Amino acid sequence: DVKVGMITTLSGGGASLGIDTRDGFMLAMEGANRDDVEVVIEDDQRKPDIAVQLADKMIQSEKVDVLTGIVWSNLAMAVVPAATAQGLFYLSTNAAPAQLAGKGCNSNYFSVSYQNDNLHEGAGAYATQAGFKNTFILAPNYPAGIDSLTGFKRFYEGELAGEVYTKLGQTDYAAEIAQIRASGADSVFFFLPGGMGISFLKQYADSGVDLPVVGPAFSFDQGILQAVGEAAVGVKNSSTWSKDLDNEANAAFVAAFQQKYDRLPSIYAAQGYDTANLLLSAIDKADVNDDAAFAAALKEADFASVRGEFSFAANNHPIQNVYVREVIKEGDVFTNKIVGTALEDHANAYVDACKM
Amino acid sequence: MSTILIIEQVLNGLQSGVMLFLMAAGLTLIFGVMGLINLAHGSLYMVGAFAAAAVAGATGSFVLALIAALAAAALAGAVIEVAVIRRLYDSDHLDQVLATFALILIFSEGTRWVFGSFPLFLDIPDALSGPVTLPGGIQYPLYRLALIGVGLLVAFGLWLLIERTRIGIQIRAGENDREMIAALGVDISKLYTLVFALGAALAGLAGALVGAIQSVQVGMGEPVLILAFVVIVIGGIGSIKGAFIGALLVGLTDTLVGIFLPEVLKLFMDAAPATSAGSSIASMSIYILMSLVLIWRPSGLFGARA
Amino acid sequence: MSRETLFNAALLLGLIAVPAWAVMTDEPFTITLATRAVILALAAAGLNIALGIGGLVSLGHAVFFGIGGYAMGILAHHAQSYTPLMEWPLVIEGTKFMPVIWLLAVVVSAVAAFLIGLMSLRTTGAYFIMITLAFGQMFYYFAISWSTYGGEDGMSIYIRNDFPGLNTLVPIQFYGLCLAILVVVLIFTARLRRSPFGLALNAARQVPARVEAVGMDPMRLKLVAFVISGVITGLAGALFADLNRFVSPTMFSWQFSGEIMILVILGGVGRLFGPVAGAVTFVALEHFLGGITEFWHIFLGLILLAVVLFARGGITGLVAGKEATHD
Amino acid sequence: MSFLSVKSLTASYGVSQALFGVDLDINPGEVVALMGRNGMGKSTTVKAICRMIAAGGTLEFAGQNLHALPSHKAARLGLGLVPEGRRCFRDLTVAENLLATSRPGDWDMGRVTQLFPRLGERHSQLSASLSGGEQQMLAIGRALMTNPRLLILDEATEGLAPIIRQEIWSAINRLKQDTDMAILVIDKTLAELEQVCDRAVMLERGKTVWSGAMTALTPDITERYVGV
Amino acid sequence: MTETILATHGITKSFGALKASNDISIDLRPGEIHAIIGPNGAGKSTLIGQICGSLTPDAGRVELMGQDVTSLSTDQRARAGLGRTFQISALAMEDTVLENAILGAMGASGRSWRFWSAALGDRSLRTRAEAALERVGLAENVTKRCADLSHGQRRQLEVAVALTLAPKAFVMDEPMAGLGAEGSKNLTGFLDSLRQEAPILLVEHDMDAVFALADRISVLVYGEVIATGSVDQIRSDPRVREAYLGESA
Ligand SMILES: Nc1ncnc2c1ncn2[C@@H]1O[C@H](COP(=O)(O)OP(=O)(O)OP(=O)(O)O)[C@@H](O)[C@H]1O
Ligand SMILES: Nc1ncnc2c1ncn2[C@@H]1O[C@H](COP(=O)(O)OP(=O)(O)OP(=O)(O)O)[C@@H](O)[C@H]1O
Ligand SMILES: [Mg+2]
Ligand SMILES: [Mg+2]
Repeated sequence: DVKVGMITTLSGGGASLGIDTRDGFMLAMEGANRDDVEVVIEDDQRKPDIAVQLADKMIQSEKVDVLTGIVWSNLAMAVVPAATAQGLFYLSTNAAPAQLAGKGCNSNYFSVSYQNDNLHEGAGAYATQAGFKNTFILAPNYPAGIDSLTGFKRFYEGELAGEVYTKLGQTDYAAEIAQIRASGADSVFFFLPGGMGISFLKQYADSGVDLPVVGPAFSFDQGILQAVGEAAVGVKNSSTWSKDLDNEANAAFVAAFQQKYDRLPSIYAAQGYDTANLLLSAIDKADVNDDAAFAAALKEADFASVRGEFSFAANNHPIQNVYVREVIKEGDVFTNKIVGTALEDHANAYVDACKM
Repeated sequence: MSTILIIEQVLNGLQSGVMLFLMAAGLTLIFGVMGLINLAHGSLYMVGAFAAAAVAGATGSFVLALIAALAAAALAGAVIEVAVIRRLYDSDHLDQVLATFALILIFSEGTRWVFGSFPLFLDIPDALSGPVTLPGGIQYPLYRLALIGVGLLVAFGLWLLIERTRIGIQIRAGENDREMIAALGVDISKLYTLVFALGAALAGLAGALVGAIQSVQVGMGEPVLILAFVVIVIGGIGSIKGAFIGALLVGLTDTLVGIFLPEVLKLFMDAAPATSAGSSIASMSIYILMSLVLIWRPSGLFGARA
Repeated sequence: MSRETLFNAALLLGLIAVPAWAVMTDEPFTITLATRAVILALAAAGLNIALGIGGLVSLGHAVFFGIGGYAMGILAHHAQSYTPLMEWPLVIEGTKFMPVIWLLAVVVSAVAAFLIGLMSLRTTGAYFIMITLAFGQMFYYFAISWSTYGGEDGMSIYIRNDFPGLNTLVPIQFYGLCLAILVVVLIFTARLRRSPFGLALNAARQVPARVEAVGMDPMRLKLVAFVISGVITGLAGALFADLNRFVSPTMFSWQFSGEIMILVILGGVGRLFGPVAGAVTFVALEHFLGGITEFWHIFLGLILLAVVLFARGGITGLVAGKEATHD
Repeated sequence: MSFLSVKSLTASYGVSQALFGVDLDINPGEVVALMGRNGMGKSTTVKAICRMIAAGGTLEFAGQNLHALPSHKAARLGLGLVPEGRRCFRDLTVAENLLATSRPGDWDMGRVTQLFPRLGERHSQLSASLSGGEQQMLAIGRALMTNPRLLILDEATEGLAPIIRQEIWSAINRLKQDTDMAILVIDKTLAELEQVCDRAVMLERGKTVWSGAMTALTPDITERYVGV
Repeated sequence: MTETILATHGITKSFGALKASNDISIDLRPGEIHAIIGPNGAGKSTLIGQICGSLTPDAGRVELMGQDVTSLSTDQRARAGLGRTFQISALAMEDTVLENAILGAMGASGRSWRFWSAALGDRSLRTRAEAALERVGLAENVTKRCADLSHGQRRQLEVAVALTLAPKAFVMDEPMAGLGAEGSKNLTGFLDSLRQEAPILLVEHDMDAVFALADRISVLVYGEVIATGSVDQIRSDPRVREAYLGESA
């Protein structure tokens, strides 16, 4: 039997992401309907010290074999190194910081979602394809924000009209929008997760600056699009998944998710769903107690991903497409539609740094 | 950097200051005037925003949404005053801290329970959307100008209430000595319930107004709460004028330091470290401002007491 | 023996009995949980000296907690990556040796507390609350953007640090170490409260003018109390980091300062065992309520509210009666 | 039934009982002195009358049972308190202190500043920075501004210059002549009390031990209960 | 020139437009009680504040035992030998009577920096505190919490705390305020005996006490000393009668 511990954010401000992760994951688990897998779920309240404590609990008391579910990079950094050092498997449903992809990679650690930079790289590639010559880029001043702008610049070939780091948790962007207006930019790239992105988009739409905007999928996810409303329509965003991706697994997933939870799935739900399926595929092939065999089984990625083609690079991070989506309005609901592919079969920049 | 941009940023700073004042106004009333540390003020702000979003979603009317925000927050305020706060005026600040912290937990998770975990939608009314052109060719969102107007009105109204009416005098007297003012014939309990409801309504109003250009989500009140405390402490507790000046100072500092410090630093160092150092310092700037003000004047700019 | 003394003794016995219980019921995690409670109690015991005796309502104690945490994080990080902490003017290597880490935590916390106290103590009441919060926020934002040590992501340490004669990786041993430190600090606090310094500090909280008029400087008394308080909380921070084998800027956050304060208030301000009662209750509530419902914060809130409204003087007050005992 | 009627009044601070049976009556137009050594329960009696602490026994004023009323309602029946230790509202100006609790009637700002010109001169100063005596005048003025029917002066002349004390005593005398305000006075100077009071009530250890006309007060009694 | 214990030289202090102290020079000689009287708001407490260091004079000097203490802080002046009582009792309300007295003893003996031994267990502190309480008549109340004392008892404690300092000079702001007739009488007797230990600068409105005690009286009006002299001189001074005493003398 395999015991899986899910640590994710179920209360407080970031709860919607964790709830989708959990719901996607459990959808696959319940669909498989197996009695040899048990899942325990705990709420990390988005606090690193709580996450560490829960990991300890799951390892010491619940004696789980596999951990998963953490949404945030800083929580992942708190939990993953210690967990893999103790011989557990960690499957990431979302957070995939650079440290864990490069020097800090581990044969027991798999990111099923992406490497954190992927979406930003996709946005950069799209900006280049779209012919933007002078982009204004902004992100919050913290490691993920800095990584995001670095990722964007890796694939963006034009000039920068400006590069700005905002305060983490900032809610008013009047000053930055004024800077954008004055900068002579021809487009804007931003990475502002959660409420920051909602605020930015609403204020941007009301400012009269109508340069094209690009961002990673986070600010255009199903869960928050409704809160942004009209302001988001037409905005291009980069994503590894979309509900209209044309493959069988995805169609089944979207339908099942809607039926069960009566809402559209988000990227977090899709990643949770894929993670569960990957895990199940490996359980069928190898004993979880045999580290090497189980790791090899995981690495085969022998499951039907809702993202279509899916395999693991040498550092256990996905090789997959990064798509460009556009926000549209379908009836009353705001959602995304795929309009192109920014990067094909894309891995990540840290593969070579990983010595496994 | 052009003069126009500098003017525009100063305007942005002032505007964000006025917006801050709107948030701080209710808190000044409750904290400054009634002497109650109300950590749950941010929750009332959230209640206002959620009530507005719910009503706007159902009716499509922004005016109704504002009314709903005022009413819901005032009601919530009155209820918690009668059920909880009233028993805490005589105890020290610390019990108030714990109780209102507990209220935050209840309000936040209660809201999530009722409205779910996803942010809600609340938009600017059509009549106020889009930018207008100011003299000098500055494009400025009309809604933000409207916010400035409302903020100024609230400031003036509150100042009148506290400094110029008998009720204001009684409220302040009650803060000094509740037992004594009651012994002289003033029904201070009822007065305080009213004041608390008024403060809560102002928080709710701020939540609704600001919610239209920000994200209406659980936990939205907490960062605002800290900022509002910073504002009224800089201005001096108990002073409406102080809160107003404090809000403008904080708004200007926050906006201008964030924009200009990286530019200034670029004169001395490379672009990349200048940007990151600049924005690091910028995120601390209002706290640095507050400590400097307090080190210089230990009871704020307009604080009455030493 | 007063009821408070009995209650305190029961609490202490309970903490000593935890490992036995954990072994018996085969719930090793209970020890980790208890360790967390003990370390938080230590942090709160630190604050209790400033808050309970000196009346200094500091909403910035996370500063010291964070400093303790980063002292551990930085030293251990350099030790595990074999890079020196400093090469000039003298070479300083990282270390995994707890006593050295604690020394650093204590010294840096003391310096920080001294400087913050010096600047903050000019203010009183809500102003003091806010200026200490301001310093907390400065440290918080600094830590977030301090990319050398992980910025917002923080730092992971793979193996718990060493203490001579103990295997700290064994939960019981680490727990014992933390509990011993807590007991030492409580004994110190108990003596301090009755000492001339404690008496003077207590009076400086109530009537500074009187204290001045009998020839003592209330400011200096408070500053010393603030430093002692910061040092203890700093030490707790180092232990907390070691418990989690992880440090991050959240240790500096105002929410954390608030949480430490909540522990003190919940347990009973100024009561010797107040911080212990508060921390144990809080950790237990957090642990057990979390299992019941997704919306457990509501119940936590209601319980805290009940404590404020019906138990003046926190849990200790509820159990042991209203007034602090004088003898 | 008297205007103010207090019988077998008891009261405690937490576990320690302070009043064990105080009897006291006042009628309109009467000035009564409440006397006793330090700590005998004079101020506690006053606090009980003003409903500032819970008490047992009979407590009636103007035909109403005071026990049934909260402090502010009791005050509105016409109790005007000048408390021990002044207790001015520190952060209010002199004028604001007077206005905060005023109720309509004969006493208004003009009449109070006429009685205490010093208050007029300082009318926009914060009361916290007033001199001790000025604060005392303010506390009396504040009570008068509520236009009470029973004025209670707890150590109202404490800390005042002799010349001002004389003014206050003569003001009380005038009140007595011109109005039918009842006045309860606690004060330590026997000679001055004798000038204005009709009756005296002596407290010892929280109990009424003597009461009678001021003129019936013999040196014997005062020696026994107040030590002079 | 007679030896002086405490003296002010030309002290001046303004609050805005108000001159609360105007060029005040007074002194206190060994063994004497020097009373300061004057109308309410004349500046008596302001003068005391400047002597004790809680207010800084705009101009002028304060000397204690011939040493200029103008730039010393309140606590330094207390250690230099100034014992004061407050017009409004300043006591640690939550503490017991004994603890309040010990506080004074501690300050006087410089033992506030002890962190380990119990304050109440310190023999010498305790003896000193108890002796002072005994002298003001609070011996029976040593274990009472200060908050449970009546107003008058607090005034007694206020004096006792100053006593524990064994100061070179006492500065008392209305020590009789709030004391009953008997209490005033007792305290008058007590102060009379105290002057042998250290001279007293006494601000008081209780004229019976002042006339019974004072060796010299200074009269302060609108921040200025308008007269200094013996009891008889002051009593018969028409300006003093007009400004302060009224008919009472
Ligand atoms: N707040 C209080 N808490 C507890 N006990 C008190 C309190 N106030 C007064 N007492 C006690 O109650 C008794 C009566 O006090 P009260 O103040 O009524 O005396 P009093 O006659 O007014 O004396 P004084 O002339 O000194 O003002 C005293 O023994 C005192 O110790
Ligand atoms: N901080 C201040 N700001 C403004 N005015 C002040 C301040 N402190 C005192 N005063 C004024 O200075 C004058 C002198 O006050 P002080 O307290 O010295 O009088 P006093 O002689 O002690 O009177 P009393 O006998 O009534 O206690 C008063 O008129 C008072 O209002
Ligand atoms: Mg009394
Ligand atoms: Mg005075």
